[in-house]
Amino acid sequence: ERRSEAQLYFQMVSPIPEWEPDNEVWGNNFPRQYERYLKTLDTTFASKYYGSVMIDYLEKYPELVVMWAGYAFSRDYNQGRGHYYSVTDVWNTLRTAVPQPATCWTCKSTDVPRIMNEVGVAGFYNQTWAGMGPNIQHPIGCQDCHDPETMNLRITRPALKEAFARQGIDINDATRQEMRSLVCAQCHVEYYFAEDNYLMFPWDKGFTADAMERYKDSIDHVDWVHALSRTPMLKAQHPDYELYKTGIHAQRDVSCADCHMPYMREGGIKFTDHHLVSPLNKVEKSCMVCHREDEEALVSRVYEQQDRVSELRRIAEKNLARAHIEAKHAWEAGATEEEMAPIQQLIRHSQWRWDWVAAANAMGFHSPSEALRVLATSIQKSQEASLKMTSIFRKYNVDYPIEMPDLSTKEKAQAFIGLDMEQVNKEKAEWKQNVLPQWLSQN
Amino acid sequence: ERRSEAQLYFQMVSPIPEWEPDNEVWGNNFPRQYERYLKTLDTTFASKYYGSVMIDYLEKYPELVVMWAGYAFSRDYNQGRGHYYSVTDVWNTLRTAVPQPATCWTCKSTDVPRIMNEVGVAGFYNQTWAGMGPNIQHPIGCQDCHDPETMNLRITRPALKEAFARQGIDINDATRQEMRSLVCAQCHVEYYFAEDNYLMFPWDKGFTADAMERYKDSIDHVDWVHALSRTPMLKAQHPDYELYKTGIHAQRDVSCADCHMPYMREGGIKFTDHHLVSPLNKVEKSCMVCHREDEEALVSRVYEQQDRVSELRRIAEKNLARAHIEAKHAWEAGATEEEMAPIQQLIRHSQWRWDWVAAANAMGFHSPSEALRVLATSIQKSQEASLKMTSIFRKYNVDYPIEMPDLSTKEKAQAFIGLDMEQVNKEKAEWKQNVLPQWLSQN
Amino acid sequence: MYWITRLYHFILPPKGWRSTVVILAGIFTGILLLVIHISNAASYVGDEPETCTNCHVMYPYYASWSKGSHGREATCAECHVPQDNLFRKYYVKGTDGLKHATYFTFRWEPQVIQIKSRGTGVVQENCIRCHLDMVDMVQLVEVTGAGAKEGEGKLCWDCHRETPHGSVRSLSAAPHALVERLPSVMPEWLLRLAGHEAGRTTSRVVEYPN
Ligand code: HEC
Ligand code: HEC
Ligand code: HEC
Ligand code: HEC
Ligand code: HEC
Ligand code: HEC
Ligand code: HEC
Ligand code: HEC
Ligand code: HEC
Ligand code: HEC
Ligand code: HEC
Ligand code: HEC
Ligand code: HEC
Ligand code: HEC
Ligand SMILES: [Ca+2]
Ligand SMILES: [Ca+2]
Repeated sequence: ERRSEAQLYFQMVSPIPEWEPDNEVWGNNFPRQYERYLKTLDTTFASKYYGSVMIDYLEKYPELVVMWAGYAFSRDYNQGRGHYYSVTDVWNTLRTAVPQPATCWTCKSTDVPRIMNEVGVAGFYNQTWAGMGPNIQHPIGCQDCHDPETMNLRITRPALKEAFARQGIDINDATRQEMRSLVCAQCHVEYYFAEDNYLMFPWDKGFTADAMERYKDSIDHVDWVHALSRTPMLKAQHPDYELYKTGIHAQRDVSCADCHMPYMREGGIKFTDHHLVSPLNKVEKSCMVCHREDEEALVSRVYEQQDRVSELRRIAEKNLARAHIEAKHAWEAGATEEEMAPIQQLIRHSQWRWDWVAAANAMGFHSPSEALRVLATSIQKSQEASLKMTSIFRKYNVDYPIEMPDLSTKEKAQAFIGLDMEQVNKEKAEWKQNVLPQWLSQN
Repeated sequence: ERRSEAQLYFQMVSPIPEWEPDNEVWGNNFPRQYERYLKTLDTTFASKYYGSVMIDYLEKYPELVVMWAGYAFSRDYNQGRGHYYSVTDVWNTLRTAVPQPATCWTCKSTDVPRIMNEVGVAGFYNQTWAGMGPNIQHPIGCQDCHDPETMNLRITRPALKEAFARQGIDINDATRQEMRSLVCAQCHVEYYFAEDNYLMFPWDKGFTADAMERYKDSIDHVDWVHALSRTPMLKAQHPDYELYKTGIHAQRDVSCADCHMPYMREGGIKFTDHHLVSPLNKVEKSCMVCHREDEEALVSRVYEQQDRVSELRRIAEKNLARAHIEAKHAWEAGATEEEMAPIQQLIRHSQWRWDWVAAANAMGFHSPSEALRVLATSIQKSQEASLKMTSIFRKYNVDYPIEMPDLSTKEKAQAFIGLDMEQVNKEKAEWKQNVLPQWLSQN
Repeated sequence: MYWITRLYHFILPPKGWRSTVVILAGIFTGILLLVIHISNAASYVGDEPETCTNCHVMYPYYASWSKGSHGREATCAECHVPQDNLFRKYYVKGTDGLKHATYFTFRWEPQVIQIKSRGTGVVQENCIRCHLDMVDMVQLVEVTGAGAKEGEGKLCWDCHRETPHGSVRSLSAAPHALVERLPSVMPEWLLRLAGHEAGRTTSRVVEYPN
């Protein structure tokens, strides 16, 4: 067959077994990609808002602690790092000191497809995080995005396929350019746990913040009940793909890989840069292929857009912390469920919309005007909630305005919501000393 | 030398006298440009939000009537039409049924430079609108933007030159590409009347909504006192140039003329299209030269951005109408000036920011993310005003929420603020019958 | 004659060094010749677009050019080399050629090659040269590369952004790195006989047992 010529390039030094989780094995065949992939270990790059450095979000925006009172996120939430750290960071986070399902591992390791193949998809999800722990040894890598035989991109996480299937779309029909974003959409998307911790993407009514809000309302989904405002809350998680879809780059068919994995050349060989990182770390290879401006002009435009989003984001956060605290006082004064219901609905939607932008990476750059629109509606809703509560304070004779606590640091905010961080940290340290080493010795 | 070749083309059939206001005289020399200029007479084109058709803004957004209570804008405010109508529309508008200064004519006619040359700049501004009326015969045209001898672009309106001079910039140093926007910035800018109705652009602290707000606060500028909320208000007028300056197109040196006056071709000759109109009327010549997308994709992106801005704009308008009406009730209940001052400050800034986007043409397209940011801060401020007022209602024992009047049509809104439109319309009709014909016969 | 002798003695190295210098000079000349040879610098003297593709880094530009209307009407040199007088033509050609060759040989080329300011001026001149009839009536005719940098008008390709190289450009802009494997032309039963899973290669999704 003549076609096999095209595959010559991929003649492997040593064929890769199906389900191979070890990146090094793949790397033997593709040293260039592997070498760049290893760069995700580097944590030195920092841009204005992102980068590979650790950023403690709760320290940076202490209002978040109040906004997540009663939820594990109030303990610990960091800006993501490189793919190489995916498993380590899940071990480290204080969010896994509360019981979690195995579903948490879905987006963190090349071991996942292998295990899913062994125990089935539902069989994977309905185990516990701790029970699955020992099987998870490798960080995100080749297996997650590639077919080991052809090296074609392929989808290994069923949630994505299922979400499209529910809309009548067969993901097998995706074009090659679409695949260059869809492999990311396996993980960089908003998700929720359905029955038996089955992983689901809430896209059945559409991709926008408004549509997902309608969807989650329609199934009465509740991620947790807020400890202060008693609101049945929603948590949004990294809707990177969804926000990107509303932006001009997606509309012009620019894929995630075009910016985050630009082609590079070494000698006569072109290959895809597998150092997945902020494009501001490689503006020349990434943006300048399409934009003939100098690096400075491009970066400053990114920052300008991000600054706008950041301004609104901060307004929304202050509004929301205030609304939760006011609601606490309203309850304490004797407000009824009926009185609070419309207020809670506003808080729920406001925080969802804020989170939809805040949890998405890139501070709105992936679609500045949609990010700003959604944040503006968040601002409107939380203030409307505060406005409605004034009638309650009046009725129950509570002094207004409510005095706000000092939320200037993470520690103060955590003390305010009554989190015993010493205890939490101690437990984690013990776990790391006693349990983690056993997991590590399994393989 | 190539230069002289270029100038060859400009050998005029009949030389144009300095200060020539009549476009037809210029047109004898430049039939292509003149012919296209005459197209601004056409009022058939309509896009989703703009176009050359008349749009009665008060009918479309009746809240505006309440927001402008006590100000002539509450009588009549239309979407602008082609340059050819500039004088006609000033005759027609009900806003000129109240006494206005001659300054109003500054941006409306090619007669202005001629008269300014005769009576001086201050001498022009400090006459009355009606007194100057008979001298104003020609709509906007060639004289406003061109030097009759060389046909080079030139600035004929002193306010622009003076505004730059105050920042230490000599507008004579402007580059050619800048001139292709600056000729528009003579008129498509935010302005105010200083002492003796001297025309000024409020740019001394910067071009953004925030900077101009600071500037106007610093000089205690007040356009009118609101009839309901008694707020010392600001009116923003078409800051097209300023908003555009914050957008990506300006940053990439795309000028107003590039989009609104694209080159067109007649046989082998290229010339500038002088049919100044929405670019959506000529996407192919305007946008598509730079953007190789199909027309549909481009137009739908414009609408998508405009829809976002429109959504926030409507929220801001509803908030503002509510805040003014609430303030009216607060006053009536006995609120003190001291209590109301911070609320009025919020209303003043909120409406300024709304207006800064709403009065600018293009529904934010000239800089979508800046438009959205500014609108979001408008929303926040008007709601904060409402929030503060609840304490006043509580103190003075006023029922809350305040019941809102029916503002579903312009007529209902005008009736609510107590405008006797019948009388206003009658006066205008009389003036048109008695005074206008005299003006017309002067020349 | 005297001066020639003086010069000869001046450049002549001291006695003990002569053989070393001769060898070193030989090495340098050799390297230089090698560089010239590898880079095919000599071909720069001609005007054929094909000579530009001596260097694979020029492929994307060649490809984009050849597919556009200019591919039929204008050669690389007609845009990138001055056409007003012979001296300037060969001066620019020579210096550019040597520079490109050096960059190429030492692999200094950036991922995204960008035209330099002198080159910009040359191309702008050439656009106007060919299209003078069309742009004669508008101010465009006065725009120069240096002027445009100062804001004195826009370059032709600020608007005609796709002319002639397209708007997406980099050394890898025409990637052949990963050629997707097409469905096999062999009948399915034959594949199955040979132990292949039918349709396997077109599947984009992993199916798990459930
Ligand atoms: C037009 C180019 C572009 C496209 C397309 C794009 N991004 Fe980004 N991305 C950026 C920029 C710019 C940033 C901001 C980086 C910064 O601030 O340092 C960013 C940031 C990120 C970050 C955070 C990076 C960090 O340093 O922590 C993630 C994660 C991310 N993008 C994922 C995605 C995903 C997933 C897609 C596709 C669904 C995508 N991006 C599409 C340009 C792009
Ligand atoms: C299997 C799940 C998964 C897939 C597939 C995936 N990501 Fe990620 N990505 C993650 C996780 C998890 C992290 C955070 C790791 C951490 O912080 O420990 C991350 C982090 C990142 C970061 C931040 C890096 C930094 O330096 O801060 C970028 C950028 C990114 N991903 C882009 C992409 C793009 C682009 C794709 C597709 C080409 C993609 N990812 C595919 C799960 C995934
Ligand atoms: C649908 C895929 C998906 C699932 C399911 C998922 N994550 Fe992630 N996770 C990601 C991606 C993508 C990132 C990187 C982007 C970011 O940080 O926003 C990430 C980042 C992280 C990080 C590093 C940054 C931080 O927030 O501190 C931790 C820790 C983490 N996840 C833990 C968890 C836990 C615990 C669960 C289960 C409750 C979970 N993940 C479930 C996709 C997922
Ligand atoms: C987060 C997703 C992701 C991960 C993880 C990943 N790749 Fe890739 N890989 C891609 C994408 C996207 C492409 C571009 C495919 C295309 O354009 O069709 C690619 C292309 C390739 C190619 C084709 C040649 C090229 O450079 O374009 C090879 C070989 C390859 N990857 C090897 C690897 C190896 C080895 C690993 C592990 C070290 C790995 N990949 C991990 C997403 C990934
Ligand atoms: C594969 C091509 C491609 C890549 C890579 C790319 N862009 Fe773009 N970019 C576009 C297109 C297409 C548009 C839409 C405008 C147009 O049609 O010219 C655009 C629009 C923009 C805009 C205008 C929109 C706005 O928000 O103001 C900015 C800024 C921008 N890109 C910055 C970047 C940055 C920064 C990067 C790198 C992180 C990048 N682009 C990478 C193709 C690309
Ligand atoms: C990138 C192209 C672009 C640039 C540059 C630009 N505009 Fe526009 N302009 C538009 C578009 C698109 C619209 C919206 C038209 C519509 O909705 O029908 C518009 C609308 C307008 C309108 C209202 C048109 C109508 O139909 O009533 C005016 C007035 C206007 N622009 C003036 C200006 C001025 C003055 C400048 C420079 C300071 C400028 N524009 C720069 C594209 C542009
Ligand atoms: C001398 C003042 C003046 C100058 C100079 C001027 N305009 Fe206008 N422009 C106006 C006025 C006044 C109107 C509204 C006329 C009316 O509605 O009667 C207008 C209307 C417009 C419209 C709306 C047309 C429509 O069909 O609705 C556009 C577009 C426009 N101008 C663009 C420009 C651009 C671009 C420039 C510069 C190249 C420019 N203008 C220069 C005063 C000016
Ligand atoms: C600095 C220049 C400038 C001054 C001064 C100015 N205008 Fe205008 N006017 C414009 C421009 C530009 C437009 C078109 C854009 C728009 O409608 O937003 C316009 C549009 C108009 C229109 C048509 C649209 C409408 O609003 O109904 C009327 C009528 C008008 N002006 C009346 C006046 C009056 C009365 C005054 C004095 C109080 C005045 N103008 C002062 C620049 C100016
Ligand atoms: C609102 C501003 C404005 C008005 C009014 C105006 N022009 Fe122009 N004109 C321009 C601009 C902008 C250019 C482009 C100049 C440049 O690029 O340097 C131009 C260019 C020209 C040129 C040069 C050739 C070309 O087509 O580019 C001629 C001739 C000309 N105009 C004639 C006229 C005539 C005749 C009238 C009256 C019927 C007129 N102009 C009214 C703004 C205007
Ligand atoms: C400000 C934008 C702009 C600049 C700068 C510009 N052009 Fe154009 N050009 C246009 C537009 C718009 C058209 C389409 C006119 C039409 O189709 O009616 C065009 C058309 C043309 C055409 C005819 C195209 C065809 O499809 O037949 C040629 C040739 C041309 N330009 C050459 C040039 C040259 C040479 C320069 C530089 C000297 C230049 N242009 C600079 C905007 C520009
Ligand atoms: C003279 C060239 C030029 C003209 C004419 C032009 N644009 Fe642009 N446009 C640009 C540049 C440059 C960018 C910035 C992105 C980039 O670098 O490619 C841009 C960006 C954009 C974007 C992305 C920003 C966003 O808000 O999403 C859109 C959409 C757009 N243009 C639409 C239009 C439309 C519609 C028109 C016509 C009314 C138009 N453009 C006319 C050059 C132009
Ligand atoms: C010896 C290999 C080689 C050949 C042959 C070659 N180029 Fe290049 N060219 C390069 C390299 C390497 C660069 C990048 C240099 C840089 O970035 O300054 C380059 C850059 C350029 C540039 C942009 C940089 C500038 O100086 O403005 C142009 C234009 C160009 N080449 C045109 C041509 C043309 C036309 C030909 C054929 C006559 C040609 N090249 C033949 C290697 C070559
Ligand atoms: C019609 C005129 C024209 C022809 C013919 C032409 N070029 Fe270009 N070339 C340009 C222009 C214009 C640019 C500048 C593009 C920019 O800066 O956006 C350019 C830029 C380049 C660059 C620098 C890369 C860049 O994007 O700045 C290279 C390399 C180049 N050309 C090589 C070639 C080669 C090789 C050929 C022939 C195969 C060729 N060109 C034919 C007009 C031309
Ligand atoms: C050697 C002469 C020559 C030079 C130099 C030249 N052109 Fe052309 N150009 C032509 C010819 C001949 C055509 C007609 C081609 C056709 O109709 O297929 C053309 C067509 C065009 C067109 C219309 C078709 C298209 O491809 O978009 C544009 C626009 C254009 N040229 C712009 C430019 C620009 C910009 C430059 C400089 C970067 C330039 N030309 C340099 C000869 C030239
Ligand atoms: Ca990061
Ligand atoms: Ca209009």
